[in-house]
Amino acid sequence: MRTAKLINDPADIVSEMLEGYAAAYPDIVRLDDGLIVRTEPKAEGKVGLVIGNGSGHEPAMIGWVGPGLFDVNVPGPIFTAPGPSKLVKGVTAADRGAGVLICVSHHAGDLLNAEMALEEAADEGIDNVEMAVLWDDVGSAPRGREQERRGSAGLFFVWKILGAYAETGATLSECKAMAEQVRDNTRTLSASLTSSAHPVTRQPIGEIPDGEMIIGVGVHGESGTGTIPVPTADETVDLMLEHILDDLPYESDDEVCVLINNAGALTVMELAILNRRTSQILAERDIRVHRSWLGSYATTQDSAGFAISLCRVDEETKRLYDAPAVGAGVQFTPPGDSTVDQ
Amino acid sequence: MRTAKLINDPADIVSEMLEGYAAAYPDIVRLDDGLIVRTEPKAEGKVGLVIGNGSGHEPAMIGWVGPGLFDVNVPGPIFTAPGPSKLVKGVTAADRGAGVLICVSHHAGDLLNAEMALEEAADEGIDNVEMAVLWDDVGSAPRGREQERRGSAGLFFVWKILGAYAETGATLSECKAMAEQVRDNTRTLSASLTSSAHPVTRQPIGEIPDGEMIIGVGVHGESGTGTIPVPTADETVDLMLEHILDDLPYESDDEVCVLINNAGALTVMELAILNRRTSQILAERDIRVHRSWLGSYATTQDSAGFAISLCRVDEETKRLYDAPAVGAGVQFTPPGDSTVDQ
Amino acid sequence: MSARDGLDGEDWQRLVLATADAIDEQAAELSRLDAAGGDGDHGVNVATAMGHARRETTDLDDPTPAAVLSVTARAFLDEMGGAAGALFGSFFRAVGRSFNGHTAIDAAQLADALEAGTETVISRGKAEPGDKTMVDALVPAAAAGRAAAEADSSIVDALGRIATAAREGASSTSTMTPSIGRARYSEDRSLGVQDPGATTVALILEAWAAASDDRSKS
Amino acid sequence: MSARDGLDGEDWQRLVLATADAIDEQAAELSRLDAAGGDGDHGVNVATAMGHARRETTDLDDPTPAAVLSVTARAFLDEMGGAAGALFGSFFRAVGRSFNGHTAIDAAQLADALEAGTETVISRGKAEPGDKTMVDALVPAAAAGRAAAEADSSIVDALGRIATAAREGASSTSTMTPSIGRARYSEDRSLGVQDPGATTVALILEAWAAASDDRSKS
Ligand SMILES: Nc1ncnc2c1ncn2[C@@H]1O[C@H](COP(=O)(O)OP(=O)(O)O)[C@@H](O)[C@H]1O
Ligand SMILES: Nc1ncnc2c1ncn2[C@@H]1O[C@H](COP(=O)(O)OP(=O)(O)O)[C@@H](O)[C@H]1O
Ligand SMILES: [Mg+2]
Ligand SMILES: [Mg+2]
Ligand SMILES: [Mg+2]
Ligand SMILES: [Mg+2]
Repeated sequence: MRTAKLINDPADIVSEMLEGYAAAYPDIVRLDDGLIVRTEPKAEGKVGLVIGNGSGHEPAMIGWVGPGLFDVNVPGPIFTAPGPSKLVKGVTAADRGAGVLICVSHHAGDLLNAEMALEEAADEGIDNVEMAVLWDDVGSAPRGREQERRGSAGLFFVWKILGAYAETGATLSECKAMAEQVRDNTRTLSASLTSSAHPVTRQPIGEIPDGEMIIGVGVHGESGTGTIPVPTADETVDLMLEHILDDLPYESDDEVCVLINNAGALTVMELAILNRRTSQILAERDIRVHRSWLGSYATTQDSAGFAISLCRVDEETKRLYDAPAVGAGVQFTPPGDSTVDQ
Repeated sequence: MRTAKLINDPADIVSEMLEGYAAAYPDIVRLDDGLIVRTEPKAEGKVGLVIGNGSGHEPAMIGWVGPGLFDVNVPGPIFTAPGPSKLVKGVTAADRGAGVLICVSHHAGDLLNAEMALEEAADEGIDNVEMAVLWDDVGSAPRGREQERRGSAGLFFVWKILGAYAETGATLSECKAMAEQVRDNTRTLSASLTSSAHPVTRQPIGEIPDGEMIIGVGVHGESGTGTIPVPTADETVDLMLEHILDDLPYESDDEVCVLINNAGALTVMELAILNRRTSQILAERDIRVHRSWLGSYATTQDSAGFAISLCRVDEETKRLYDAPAVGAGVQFTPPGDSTVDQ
Repeated sequence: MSARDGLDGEDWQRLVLATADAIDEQAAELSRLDAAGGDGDHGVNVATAMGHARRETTDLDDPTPAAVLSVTARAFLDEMGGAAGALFGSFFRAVGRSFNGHTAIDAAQLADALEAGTETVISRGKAEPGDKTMVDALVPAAAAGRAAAEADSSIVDALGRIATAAREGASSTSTMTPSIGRARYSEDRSLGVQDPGATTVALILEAWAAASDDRSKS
Repeated sequence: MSARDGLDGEDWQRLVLATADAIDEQAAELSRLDAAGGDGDHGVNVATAMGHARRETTDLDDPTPAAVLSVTARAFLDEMGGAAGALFGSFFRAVGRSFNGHTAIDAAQLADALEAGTETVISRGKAEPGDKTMVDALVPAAAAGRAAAEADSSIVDALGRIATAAREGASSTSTMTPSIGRARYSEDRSLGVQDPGATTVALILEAWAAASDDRSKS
């Protein structure tokens, strides 16, 4: 595991990252007093979308700000949710006169700070702010206790569909309901072959020896379970997907979107081999795949891990999922809309 | 360094990867007898673009096939260029009646096999095939010996601009000239903090201890120079960019596109911090940045390394660079074309 | 005014500065404790917050006890972040609010404040004693504060007893297994190791006790 | 026909199968040699190619010497790939083309073929003797083949002398430093280690010699 990082003063790690990221994508985002905001603001009269999160998961969520996605990302310190005032600042920046939804990936710090932000906003007379608490990680709590689950890579689907939905002019309560609906159709399970070092302290978070793997890790490297010798890719998918499929459950004739998310240092080669087995199993079970994505969307620094996420979709969510969206870290181009003639 | 990989039989690593990748992006690519080809073929009468390359650099080049990019990718074994017959098969698949350009990232194996493919194509009566030999890595040969340099991450710019150019209906010789023109305006230098293991043999390729870095590595981990203790991000960029800028040289009032390419396991956080300094230095030198990209486009498995690439652009190449393009591994959305209203 | 009568705004400034120094000194140790069961950043996190508190407190135009604590709270809420930042921030904010309107804080007022702070932490964070969190240091500290107030102790004596109770509470966490908050990184490894948040509580209250004591001697 | 008269198509099939077995046995060692100066995959690469050659050769309907070598060439070109695959493939293709029209190969024909193969490798790959490549085994092997032909040796004797020369050539690479082909991964580490490609040449020619000799005894 690499502990040396290409940074300057560890104390400046987040601010310098934000500066460098915004400098790369000026047509998509700008850095405004510690917030990542859309360069072209959303039209007036549409619900603003805000998400706060600990840094260290890039491109999440700095890369998810843009047309069809979030209006504002409020980045906290590494793996640490931002405080309430910064969230309130984000709410103000995202407000286009139709209210603001704060999306909370369910972790203790994110939830606590969002709750406090709502109180603070109320104190400041800002109403029309709601929060949607979102989870998807079947590795973090058993069936029946879904609301104890953590947020992880599968929130990808919520971000995308919600982002498109807000652009349609849906109301604040409709947006919140849509976020929760997508959440309730989403399941994720993660595994990792290595831990990563905290970029500030350079200390390893957890410990996974080469040749071992943990199933059920969290997006900060959290894990309660022990390691197993690295199975084959097919065995790994078989194990994980059974758990995911049985949880919702996903059944024959369901239609799903698939995400194989790279936690950081897995190779695309491995993601593709994992997707091969995933698509085989889904086909065997007569579960149709609407679209699949392989890539690094929410990372745990440079952990060599991945998550399999499924989201059950219907006609409305499919249409929203396929809508164009342009973040610095994720682009959606609608199928068929790819002509390049000049 | 991780040697355990999430794969099945190492002998099937490339074929299973291709299968799993094509299964994820059926609207963009399909797998045809070992080739990755566009699902929607390019219009008749336009020049076909083919690239062969060793696998293991994903998303390069399987992710660079699609509208506005390559027509066919011919993947070889891990880090090993494909043989001549497979290249000829790729040429046939890419042919839309206006000739085919084989792009060769300059490495001994790629060049040799492309030369043999041209001979083989001629033997089979296929004419109107040309090759463009492309290089950019200033770490591989000194100034004045450019044609000895290796191809590396900066070919990103050639692929993108050439891809858009071929869509305009440019002729084969125009396409070849454009590829060489972009090449001659492109410079790259790479560095790495870790080596990676060969995914088939699981043996480390080279050796870089934690806390050390090599400047000048190649896309397979090649390196002639020794390690230095990891400098700060700013020091690293200062060192590398000076070398790059002086080489072309890039001068004040030049306009450039920037790529900070992740060799695999660097974090986006680090890429952004590296880009921060890069954009500062370019601003200091009055070199304008047209667009920047941070991300994993051409990897060396899971090496924690990166490349800085610059490409000097003019009005024509800027317009081509900004044209829309849709690969599974890279999407270009033209600035301003990001409305999501439904 | 002597320490018997209570700690005024300037005293609290001094207490906060002393705390910042104590945290700086122990930051590495706090991170080490956090590495066992958490992500190993607790010392950095608290040092960042206290660094801000140090600057903001010094800059205060009108350093009432409430203002000093409020500024400290903001440093934790805004600069530390996370669950721990929210909880430490809420603690200091409740303490500050409880100080509101008082120019100097005596043992009874301190007891009220510690109780208010502890209650906020528990109601927000949902941890109970025994869950291996900062609550395990706060609860005995608040109880000691109340006992000292009832025994009519001076603020200096009260702080001494509070600090001792917090330290004992923090020590007691080493035999506990965590069961709250962010799912732990490796449960087993934290057995035998003190909870970092509880240890920070003890460090803070010890710094307060020592600094208030210094003042009575000076 | 005896070995004096030359090796026919079935003989060459047997030589190729023997080569495949020899490579399988030595694949790990070849990769180990490659790990010193290269990327450590040479054994896997050659074994993959020879595995295909084994199958394709066995499947041949009309196994002339030229056909067997041509199929072997295709296995290297198509299944091995890279510079080494192109060069080994070109070598076998040139040898096969040189065998064209002959039902059995004698020492003189083999000498012609080895020279043609070696020339192709040099003209394509641009390596010269001393550059630490397969050329350092091929050049002495081809020279030994020519000498044997001029001395009117049997094909079995010729192959014996060719194999010995190739082995000596391969051994000589261990004191060389690489200066051609894909930039090396770590130049220093390959000093004292034989070039893997040259070693493969030696293994192939030794396998041919041994298998042809078996036949003459049977
Ligand atoms: N729900 C909670 N209630 C009380 N204290 C908590 C709670 N969650 C976390 N803590 C405290 O926070 C400390 C960890 O702080 P820190 O390491 O700075 O944050 P993080 O866990 O986000 O890295 C724990 O040792 C514990 O004392
Ligand atoms: N230009 C060249 N001329 C002659 N032989 C070469 C040349 N380039 C490579 N080789 C041979 O190829 C061998 C390496 O083969 P292999 O490891 O299979 O390929 P790669 O280097 O692509 O991993 C070297 O040991 C050398 O003998
Ligand atoms: Mg933390
Ligand atoms: Mg190789
Ligand atoms: Mg921590
Ligand atoms: Mg090799």
